[in-house]
Amino acid sequence: REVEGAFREARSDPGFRERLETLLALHVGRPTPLTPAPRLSAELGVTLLLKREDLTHTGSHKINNVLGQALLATRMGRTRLIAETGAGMHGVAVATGAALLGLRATVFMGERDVERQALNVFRMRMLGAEVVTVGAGSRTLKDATSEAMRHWVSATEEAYYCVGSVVGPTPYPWMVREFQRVIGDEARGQCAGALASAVPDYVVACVGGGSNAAGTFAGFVDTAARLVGVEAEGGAGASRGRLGVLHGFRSLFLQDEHGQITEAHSIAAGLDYPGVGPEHAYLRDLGRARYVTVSDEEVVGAAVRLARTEGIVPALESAHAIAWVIRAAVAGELPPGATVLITLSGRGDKDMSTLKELV
Amino acid sequence: REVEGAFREARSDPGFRERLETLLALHVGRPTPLTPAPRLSAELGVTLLLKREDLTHTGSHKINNVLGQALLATRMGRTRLIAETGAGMHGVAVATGAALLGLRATVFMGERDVERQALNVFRMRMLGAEVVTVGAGSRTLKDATSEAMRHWVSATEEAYYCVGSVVGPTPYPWMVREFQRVIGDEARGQCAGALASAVPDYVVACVGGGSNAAGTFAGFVDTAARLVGVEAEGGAGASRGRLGVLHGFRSLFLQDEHGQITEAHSIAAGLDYPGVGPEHAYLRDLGRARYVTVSDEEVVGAAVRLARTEGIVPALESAHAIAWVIRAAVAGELPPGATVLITLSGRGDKDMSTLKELV
Amino acid sequence: MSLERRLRDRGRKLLMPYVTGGITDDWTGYLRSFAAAGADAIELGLPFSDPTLDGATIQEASDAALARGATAHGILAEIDGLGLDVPLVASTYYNLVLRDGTSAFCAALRQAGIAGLIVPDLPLEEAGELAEAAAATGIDLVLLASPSTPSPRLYEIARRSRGFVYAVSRMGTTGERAALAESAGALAERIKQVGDLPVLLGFGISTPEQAVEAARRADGVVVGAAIMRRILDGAGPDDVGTYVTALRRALDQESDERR
Amino acid sequence: MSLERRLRDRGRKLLMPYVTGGITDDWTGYLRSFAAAGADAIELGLPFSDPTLDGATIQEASDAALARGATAHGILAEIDGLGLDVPLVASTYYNLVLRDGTSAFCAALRQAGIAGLIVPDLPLEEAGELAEAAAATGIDLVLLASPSTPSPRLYEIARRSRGFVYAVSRMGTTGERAALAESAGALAERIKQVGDLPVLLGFGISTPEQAVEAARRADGVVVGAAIMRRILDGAGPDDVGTYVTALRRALDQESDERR
Repeated sequence: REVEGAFREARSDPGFRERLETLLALHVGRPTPLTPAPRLSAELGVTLLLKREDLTHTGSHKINNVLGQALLATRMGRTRLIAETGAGMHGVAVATGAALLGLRATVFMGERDVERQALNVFRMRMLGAEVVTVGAGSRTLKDATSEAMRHWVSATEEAYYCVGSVVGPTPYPWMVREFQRVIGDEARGQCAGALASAVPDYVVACVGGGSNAAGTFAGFVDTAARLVGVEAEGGAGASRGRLGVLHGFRSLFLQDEHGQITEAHSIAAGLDYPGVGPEHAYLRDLGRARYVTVSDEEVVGAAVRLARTEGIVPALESAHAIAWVIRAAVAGELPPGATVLITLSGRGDKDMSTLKELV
Repeated sequence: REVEGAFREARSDPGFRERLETLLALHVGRPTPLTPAPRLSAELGVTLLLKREDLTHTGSHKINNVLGQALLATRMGRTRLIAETGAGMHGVAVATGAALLGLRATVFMGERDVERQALNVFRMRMLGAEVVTVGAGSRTLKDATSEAMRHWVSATEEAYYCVGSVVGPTPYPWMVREFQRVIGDEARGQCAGALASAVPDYVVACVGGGSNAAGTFAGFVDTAARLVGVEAEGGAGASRGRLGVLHGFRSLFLQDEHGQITEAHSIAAGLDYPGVGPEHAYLRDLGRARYVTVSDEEVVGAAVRLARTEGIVPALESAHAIAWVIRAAVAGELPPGATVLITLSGRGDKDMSTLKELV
Repeated sequence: MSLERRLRDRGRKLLMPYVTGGITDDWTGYLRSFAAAGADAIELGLPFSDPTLDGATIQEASDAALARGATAHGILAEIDGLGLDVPLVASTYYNLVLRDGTSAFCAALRQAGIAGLIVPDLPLEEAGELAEAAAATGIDLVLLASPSTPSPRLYEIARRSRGFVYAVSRMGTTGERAALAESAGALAERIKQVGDLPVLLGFGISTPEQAVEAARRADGVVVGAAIMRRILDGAGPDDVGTYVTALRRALDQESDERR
Repeated sequence: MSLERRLRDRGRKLLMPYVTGGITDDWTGYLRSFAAAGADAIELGLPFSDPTLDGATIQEASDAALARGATAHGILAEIDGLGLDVPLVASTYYNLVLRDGTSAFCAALRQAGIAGLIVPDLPLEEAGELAEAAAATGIDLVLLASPSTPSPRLYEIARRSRGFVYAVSRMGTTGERAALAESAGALAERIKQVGDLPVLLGFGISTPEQAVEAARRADGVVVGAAIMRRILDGAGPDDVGTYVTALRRALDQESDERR
């Protein structure tokens, strides 16, 4: 509640917005380019444009949101950030934002993710953050989130809980989307320059909790572009979830017949979350966005293909979006010559050891 | 020789320059920001500005030069790039440039570096490049260079040798500097906006072969800024080398009393080269630039300090520049309030496993 | 008779032990031993996969019960007709309530003879629907308060809670116990100032001394994790009964001394 | 008598075996066995840490010699007064020449009785200073050509080389030997068209048949890596002498047959 008031105030304070914009320009490297993908486009018979969040400082779109919330925390007089992380990208972003603004940071991470993403764990520690390993449950993002919430409840006065996606209680889903809409807003302007049609036919982004998709879609929701969110087969909250409540918000969650939340499984640690942000549930119900799934195999193939044709190794999360576009183009679902904007939410460096075992 | 002619021609062809500029803007993410470092500046009592080559696609300045040469290779009708790499950043850049332009790539890398930088090796392979492990000699950059040259001699018609630093025979040192001067030119313009004095008092960059330093210095050589190249204690070609000839160029090299080239040792694989580009030898002789060394210990300390104060984990190569500035500021060698431009040549992700053992 | 009435009628410091339903094959034995040991009410956890607002021990117990195949309806079926004379208060997470729908869920509780319901992850703002369904079914919906709850909200909680107010504090990291007891005591007093329901305090109480201390400024205590730790470590109904008896005695003794 | 003269006077296909100086304690034994086996000249490698333009075997041999403590001056001292009647041609990299200075280096070679000098990493454009110093000291500076050398440059090389022209080709990857022999042969003919120095061909020749084939269109062959491989594997002067003798016989036989 306190966060909501503070965010409303900050949003209408030009000083706050200016400070955030300066941080995004000078520290994060915004605007990120909109990169054409001529070789893959030619192979698929469509025109692909890639929004390059992988080029941001720390290597994923997570930093956009984190700097916004970290500035807000400072404004609220908090001295510490608490966060959960899955793939570790949000955690690295939090550690980075904390270092930059002189705050302390405590990041909770499931034991399995700590193993899978050992380098990100070390990056966080290099940046001065405390990383807490969570051994409970499935030892992934879901459990890290539970543990982080438990911890935060005991330290609400000094600490600010920095949610990494468009999930959690009000105002987080809304606030995180607002901090991420810079992706969609920039892309909208860049598409206007790059495409004769000004707006692409398709706007595609991967969906775990769904923050890069929410930020991207925000820029195009008022256009004719078809919005497509691509989920992991084993973590398809929007595609296969049922209405439920977890971690303080009501949305679509993977659950069994008894209402127990089931574990998500994806090759991409950042998509290992059984739910999806409430806005995606809403966009799905409205029919404004469509949610589809791709398999781990398609994802690895897509990552390799983008690397070999365009010299870009995407994060496995982002490769989900590529994988669906490849499948849809090959299946003729995308009309020849269709223009497609894909958000590359992050870079693949963190996934090298996973890929090494598979390729 | 053929390369020299082709480069002269390309340089004066507006079409070539435009294609390169477009690649740098849309694929690499140029211009890179000039980031203030307020917390570290306050601690040191000077004003630091960081030129963020770590934010480029592939994570280091190497890509600036590679795209230039790869375009040149295409122009010359070559279908393949051959290169040597030390830390693997040049190799990754070559693999990336090759994928982007549809060329094949063969990258030679010393066996020790292949072990130290296993993830970069896999990145190159993901991008479709062939990586050849060199087991001869000290099994580092020097030997990879020798082996790459041997290989290239046997394939001169189809292959273009893509040198990664301001070294090698004419026209490479000059050409690579010209492709890297985008760093210095951008920084010059950005400093003019960021500093009351328009030009910083000091311009500092790390030096292995010396390409990021050459590119940075190129933007400031005609100003009053003091130019400082920072070398590894164990790889101090410019500071401790003697005139010699290796790999087709005459410059300063570490060598023993008999004229045998000695091995360079540095915690940063990219500085593990016993020589330095001829331009640095020249700038040193002129007294226009100064070359200093820092120890591996200072470098690790500097990397951690920048991470904790500014949220940026620099490549160990780049941390050499930070380390010298810290030492000079603490020792009072930099006057209080001095303005210092530091080029961050790359990001530290590749060094995490090295740092993990040390921090 | 309402839950509030039944608690008030005890005329002593209240003791509400907790057990995770379905934790062992003979888990209902724990209910019996609690009753025999002098429990004034029993909190019955219907296990949920993600008990975010509980600690690691309850998480472990929930995981273990679910792994055994426990379900909310199975647990309710097992207590149906158990004939305990101590009121049972179910506690679970909102997702399980939603699964059935609020009315159906409350009806199932009622059918099994449950008196009250605790849903820690249900925010006050969204409690309306469930509160109505509970009231309509005759289930007392118990609301929770914590030391960080601001006063206007505390007033609202005290006003809308039924049966009792559950005062929780999970700042339960080692070494801070004294400060905790203080803030929990202060919380109990704040709640009592704004309403007149009994206030039960739960903040990781594990020894009789802690129970006594907590009960000084509240109407009673909840003991959960300490019991589940024992059960997870293999303690049967008798062993746990002995432990609850010790808590009971300490609370009663303290009351006698004060008189 | 000039190196060119001495080679021409042999009146047969020329054979120049190579050895890395200082490769073993008794390495000068290899020089003697080469002479006894009918070498027309001997290429003596002064080991350099980074023999960029040689293959992996020569790199290995150079590393081994340096690890034993070999130095250019030590090697020259060992051959001084050895009294071989076969001309010695030193080969090394430019950094070692620079170390002493061109004049001092050439003088040291001369002092040790060396007839010629090969510096593979010295580009034609920068050969002037060394060529002058060599000429002044009486050392023949042998220049190199390769299949990719363009014709105008080949002319320049043929004109400025002394003693002979060293035609090299290192496109020596397995399976391409036939194409290699062809391009090397064509190179030898191109050189002979633009000048009249003897042309020796070196491109990874290891069997007598290859030597014969190479010598068909050139004046002779250099055998380096094949010899050093044997030495690195433990072959002594006698073993290597037997091998060189076999090469010699094959070359002579071929000449006889052609007559």
